[in-house]
Amino acid sequence: MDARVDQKAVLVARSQLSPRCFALDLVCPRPLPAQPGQFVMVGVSATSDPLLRRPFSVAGVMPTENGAQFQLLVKEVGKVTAMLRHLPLGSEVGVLGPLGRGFSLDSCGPHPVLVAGGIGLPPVLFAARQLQKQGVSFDLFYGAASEPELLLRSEIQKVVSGDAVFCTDDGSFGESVFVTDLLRKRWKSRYSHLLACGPNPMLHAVARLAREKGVAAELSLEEPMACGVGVCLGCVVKLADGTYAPSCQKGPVFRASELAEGW
Amino acid sequence: MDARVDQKAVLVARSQLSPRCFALDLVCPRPLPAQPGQFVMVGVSATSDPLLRRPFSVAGVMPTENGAQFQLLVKEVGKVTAMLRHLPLGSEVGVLGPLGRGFSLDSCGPHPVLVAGGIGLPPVLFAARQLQKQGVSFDLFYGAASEPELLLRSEIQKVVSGDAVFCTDDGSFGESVFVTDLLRKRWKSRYSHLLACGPNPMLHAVARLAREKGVAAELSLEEPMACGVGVCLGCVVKLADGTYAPSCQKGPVFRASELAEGW
Amino acid sequence: MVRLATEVGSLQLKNPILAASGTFGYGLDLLDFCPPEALGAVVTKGLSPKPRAGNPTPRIVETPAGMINSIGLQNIGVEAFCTDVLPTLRQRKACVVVNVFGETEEEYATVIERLQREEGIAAYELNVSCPNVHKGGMEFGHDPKLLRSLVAALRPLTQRPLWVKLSPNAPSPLAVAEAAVTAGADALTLVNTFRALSVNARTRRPSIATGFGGLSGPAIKPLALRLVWEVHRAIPQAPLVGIGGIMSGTDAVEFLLAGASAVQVGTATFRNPNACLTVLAELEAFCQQEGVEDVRELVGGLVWP
Amino acid sequence: MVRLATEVGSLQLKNPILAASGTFGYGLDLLDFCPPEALGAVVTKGLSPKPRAGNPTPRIVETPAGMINSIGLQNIGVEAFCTDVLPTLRQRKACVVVNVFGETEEEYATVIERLQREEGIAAYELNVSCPNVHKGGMEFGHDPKLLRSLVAALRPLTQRPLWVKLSPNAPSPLAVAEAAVTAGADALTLVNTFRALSVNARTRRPSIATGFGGLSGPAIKPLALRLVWEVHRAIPQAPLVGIGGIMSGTDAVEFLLAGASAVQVGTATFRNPNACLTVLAELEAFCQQEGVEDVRELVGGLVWP
Ligand SMILES: Cc1cc2nc3c(=O)[nH]c(=O)nc-3n(C[C@H](O)[C@H](O)[C@H](O)COP(=O)(O)OP(=O)(O)OC[C@H]3O[C@@H](n4cnc5c(N)ncnc54)[C@H](O)[C@@H]3O)c2cc1C
Ligand SMILES: Cc1cc2nc3c(=O)[nH]c(=O)nc-3n(C[C@H](O)[C@H](O)[C@H](O)COP(=O)(O)OP(=O)(O)OC[C@H]3O[C@@H](n4cnc5c(N)ncnc54)[C@H](O)[C@@H]3O)c2cc1C
Ligand SMILES: Cc1cc2nc3c(=O)[nH]c(=O)nc-3n(C[C@H](O)[C@H](O)[C@H](O)COP(=O)(O)O)c2cc1C
Ligand SMILES: Cc1cc2nc3c(=O)[nH]c(=O)nc-3n(C[C@H](O)[C@H](O)[C@H](O)COP(=O)(O)O)c2cc1C
Ligand code: FES
Ligand code: FES
Repeated sequence: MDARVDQKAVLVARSQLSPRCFALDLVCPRPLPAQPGQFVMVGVSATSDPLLRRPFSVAGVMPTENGAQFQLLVKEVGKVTAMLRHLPLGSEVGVLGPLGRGFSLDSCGPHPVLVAGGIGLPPVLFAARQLQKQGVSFDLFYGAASEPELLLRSEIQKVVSGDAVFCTDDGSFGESVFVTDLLRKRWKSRYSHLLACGPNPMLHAVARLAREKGVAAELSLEEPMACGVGVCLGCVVKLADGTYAPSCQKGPVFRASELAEGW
Repeated sequence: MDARVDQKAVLVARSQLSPRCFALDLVCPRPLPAQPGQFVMVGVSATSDPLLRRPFSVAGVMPTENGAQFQLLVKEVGKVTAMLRHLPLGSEVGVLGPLGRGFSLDSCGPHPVLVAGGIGLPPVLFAARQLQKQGVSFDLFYGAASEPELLLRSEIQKVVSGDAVFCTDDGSFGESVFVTDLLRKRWKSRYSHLLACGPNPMLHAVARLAREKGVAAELSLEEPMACGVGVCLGCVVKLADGTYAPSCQKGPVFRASELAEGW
Repeated sequence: MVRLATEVGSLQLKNPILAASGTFGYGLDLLDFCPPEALGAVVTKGLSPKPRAGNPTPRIVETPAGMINSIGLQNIGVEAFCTDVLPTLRQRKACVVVNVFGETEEEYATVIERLQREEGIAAYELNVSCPNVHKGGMEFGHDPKLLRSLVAALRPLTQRPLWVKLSPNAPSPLAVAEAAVTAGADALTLVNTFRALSVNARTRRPSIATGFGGLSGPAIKPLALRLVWEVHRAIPQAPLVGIGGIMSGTDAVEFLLAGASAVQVGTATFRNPNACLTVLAELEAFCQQEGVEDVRELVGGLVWP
Repeated sequence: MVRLATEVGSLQLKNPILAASGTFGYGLDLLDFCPPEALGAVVTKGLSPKPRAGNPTPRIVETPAGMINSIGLQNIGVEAFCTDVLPTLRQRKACVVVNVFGETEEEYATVIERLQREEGIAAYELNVSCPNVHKGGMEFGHDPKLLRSLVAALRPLTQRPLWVKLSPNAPSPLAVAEAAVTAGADALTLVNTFRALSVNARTRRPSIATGFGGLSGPAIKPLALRLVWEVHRAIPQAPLVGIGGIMSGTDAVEFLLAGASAVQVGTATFRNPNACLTVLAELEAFCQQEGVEDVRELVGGLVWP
């Protein structure tokens, strides 16, 4: 909690990855000790519209002399993501983080499997990068609507020590199948843990599969957020005990077993 | 009226003229046949804050092949002017214009005198540029709070065929006097017409002086505007007949004699 | 092909996008950006029996995502409108809704009686909700009894549709809406501006000359939308015209879903003189994308939890 | 040196900037950005006798220059607050205003009675204006009679200042304000959020699960400021705490000029976790620039036309 800071980051590079997705490289003057699954709140506006910051998972981070360089993968869906797409290089954005609770990579056993759906890739990619560094072997399943939306394929290939399996809803790359169905088909008994991020229906399927297989699953959820720091209670997720927990603070990564049925 | 268009202009150059004032050069794809005293409504925002465009007098314009290059002189006083100051070169801004009624340079006699106060300079400078082109001889009085706020002095010297007289409130350049008092002191009987733009107290003094001297005065007024095209009735000025006229349409340049006492 | 034609009560409109009163002059000021005949209708600036000078200046100030105005119903008067403006509107075949304002019941009647002698007026919109005049307007719009009597008195004067434009500042907008409908209004326009205050911290004075003014623009959209839905739920048979902060086609769709049969675009025109046409184009594009073949399918389609 | 200390009725505050209820947790969540003891006071999230789960999700949506929320008063309950939170607040010498919520008169009383057993509480703020709960709250805040009886019933329970936080959605906010003061309230907090609706055009559903929610943020500033001034003019002797869309020091000054003795910063904290401190620093800078030696000079200083 004390590691979080609010600072200005400078946009140093942007690359378009698909018609609607792009990668941003940002440099900030102070450290950003983010763990895979943690996120930052990004503010792009000096005026009151847009009013609130937006949450983005950190996709990777490298310490610099005093600060850090980090990456975000962004899909353009509305106001702020459109602004991020057009922001000139050299611009400053407000970055508050790292925030929340990430994946517990230290307790994910000998051969975890990672699952990403659509723009759920960033935290999964960061986890993959980290596991590679830690020398843990793992597989990665990644599904998207269609081929162009399968981002950073060659980079993913390089990072994944085990199998990297791609699929698309429309079959334009890999099998034409939902990623969770593919995972079920290709399930290996040595999978020790499941880490996932993606749209809610996918995460529900992941949770079901993990339960069936008796493997713990960690899910990175995306709820609309106002503050990102636990004070607005806008981003809550229903837990198994019936209470609502702020996903910005207790999540965004939850163990599937913590969550209420259908959460 | 038919000449006005709404188009995107590209910011091609900016130069800081004083701590709070700067010049913008903009290029637009369609013609902008502005006359001195006319203005444009500039929109810098894709979101609803800032909501409205802001009026700026055209300080000069040059036709290009199909469109135009034009200049604005801007003082940073609030939200939009701050955004204009920091807008990266190459950015697009919305420009609606030319709007309103400018100075009647064709009927200002053999030796008009021009008066500018503070950021009232732009329309006066444009008028000066035009009169120079037309070969009309004229004097120009220009007052500002202090030396740094006297913008573009050497350019003004070059443009003015007759005397260019500068003064400042604090005496840091030229005489320490209000520009209207200086004009009264140096009044020449051959002055055939008076053109002025500046803060309201200055314009009131100008109007008094012109009446005393029996010379027609044209004043460029600055009222807050919402639409700039005569439909909101927000920018009205009280006329001698007691009615309110939209200054964006019937002005911003009014003959002093048209205006109500103290308007 | 999306069918855009719609109706507000018995009045057929070629599309559901109207220019709002007070933001489009008398319909002819923006011919080069937005010809009135391209719209569902144009609603004129509020007209009174005699010309009105309006309020002292400053009259407007911007606020976050909004603006406050206190124009005070400056207008050329009904006679000049009939003589100088209406013939051109008629010739252009614009659908004209006249916004009517009076300080007394009689003044409203005077305006309508004068307009009854003219062809080419599609409907009257009674402005009983202007927060910027001392007499008339707001009084009627705040008090169900007064409003009922006003509408009942005007009703016999015309066969043309009578719309009543409601005030969001009324103690009970619902009671006022019901009163208007009961007394014979054909449709309700919701909403006029919200009473508001902006202060200049340095001068320690209100930013506009009259102190209070009316807030419009995107800032009020969530409040206007709420009122439209509340009135639609309470009086589902009353045709509604939605207004408040509409800047885009999606905004228009939201008002239609909340129960409006048509919408008006106000402050947006100040930002873009062709805003009405942009909203219309975006509305059509939205319908195309979403497979809405007839824009009337949207009306009242909000699925309440 | 600007004197920033002020008072709300009899309560002394080290400065006029307070963190608003529901936007600052229980005061300890943002220690790294804004320690509670640096502020005039922190107002806690609304506390009820028992923990409340709050409303289903989605609970929030952004609107132009604002946001709508429907949290539904999720809170840990008064007991957990006393045990787990209050001791630390006390130790830090924070000035603590507890926002109190109940579904019935008895529930309000239960919360206050429990809190009376604790040291280190500066005042109570009765939340009678939450638009997001079905029972309690709004009912009291809309009906002068109910409110008078509520305040009168709670008044004997405590010597501590009782603030009443008013609803801008009341048919007559003025009548409610008068009722609260007459019944013994020490100060009025104006305002809570405005009932609002946001619609998702594609799903045809409200953007938040409960349908309606409460609008906050800069969008409402001109409306909140208007209400503060109206109440101040009508009941000049009533100490007011101003709130609604305050993002900057100048915004705070505007509320002070309109008659507030202190102000609360709400939604701004979501945008910047240290917003309260920024507002405070800007307020001080403003006073310095304008030669205001004592911030209390500003209170009610609006010059009305
Ligand atoms: C912990 C967390 C991590 C995230 N990481 C990433 C990431 O790495 N890359 C990425 O591209 N996106 C990520 N998101 C989603 C991202 O925050 C939203 O896409 C963004 O807030 C949209 O902002 P906008 O202004 O562009 O859209 P808006 O104009 O605010 O909204 C556009 C549309 O998006 C929907 N929307 C808004 N917020 C969310 C949300 N939080 N989740 C789903 N839909 C939403 C709205 O309902 C609306 O339909 C993450 C979200 C969370 C909570
Ligand atoms: C016809 C016309 C021509 C103009 N030409 C120029 C020009 O060439 N160069 C230039 O720098 N400025 C010019 N102005 C003034 C310019 O429009 C304002 O400075 C600008 O609108 C301020 O916008 P903002 O968002 O920066 O300030 P805001 O944040 O909107 O306001 C900041 C402060 O400026 C005040 N203000 C706002 N609008 C005006 C206004 N119209 N006049 C005076 N004060 C205002 C506000 O009350 C506030 O105190 C002109 C105005 C008019 C009407
Ligand atoms: C400058 C201005 C003038 C207005 N004049 C009138 C008027 O004469 N009659 C009327 O009924 N409404 C008038 N209105 C209200 C608008 O028609 C509309 O109800 C309101 O602005 C809300 O819509 P918007 O947010 O789209 O602007 C005026 C609004 C503005 C901003
Ligand atoms: C997410 C959220 C939760 C809130 N919870 C409470 C609450 O528990 N009790 C209360 O009295 N007001 C609550 N409010 C209202 C605020 O305290 C404040 O009155 C309102 O947001 C307007 O101020 P602002 O525009 O500065 O946010 C809440 C507001 C928000 C946005
Ligand atoms: S986003 Fe505010 S509590 Fe999580
Ligand atoms: S600015 Fe709208 S009428 Fe002049």
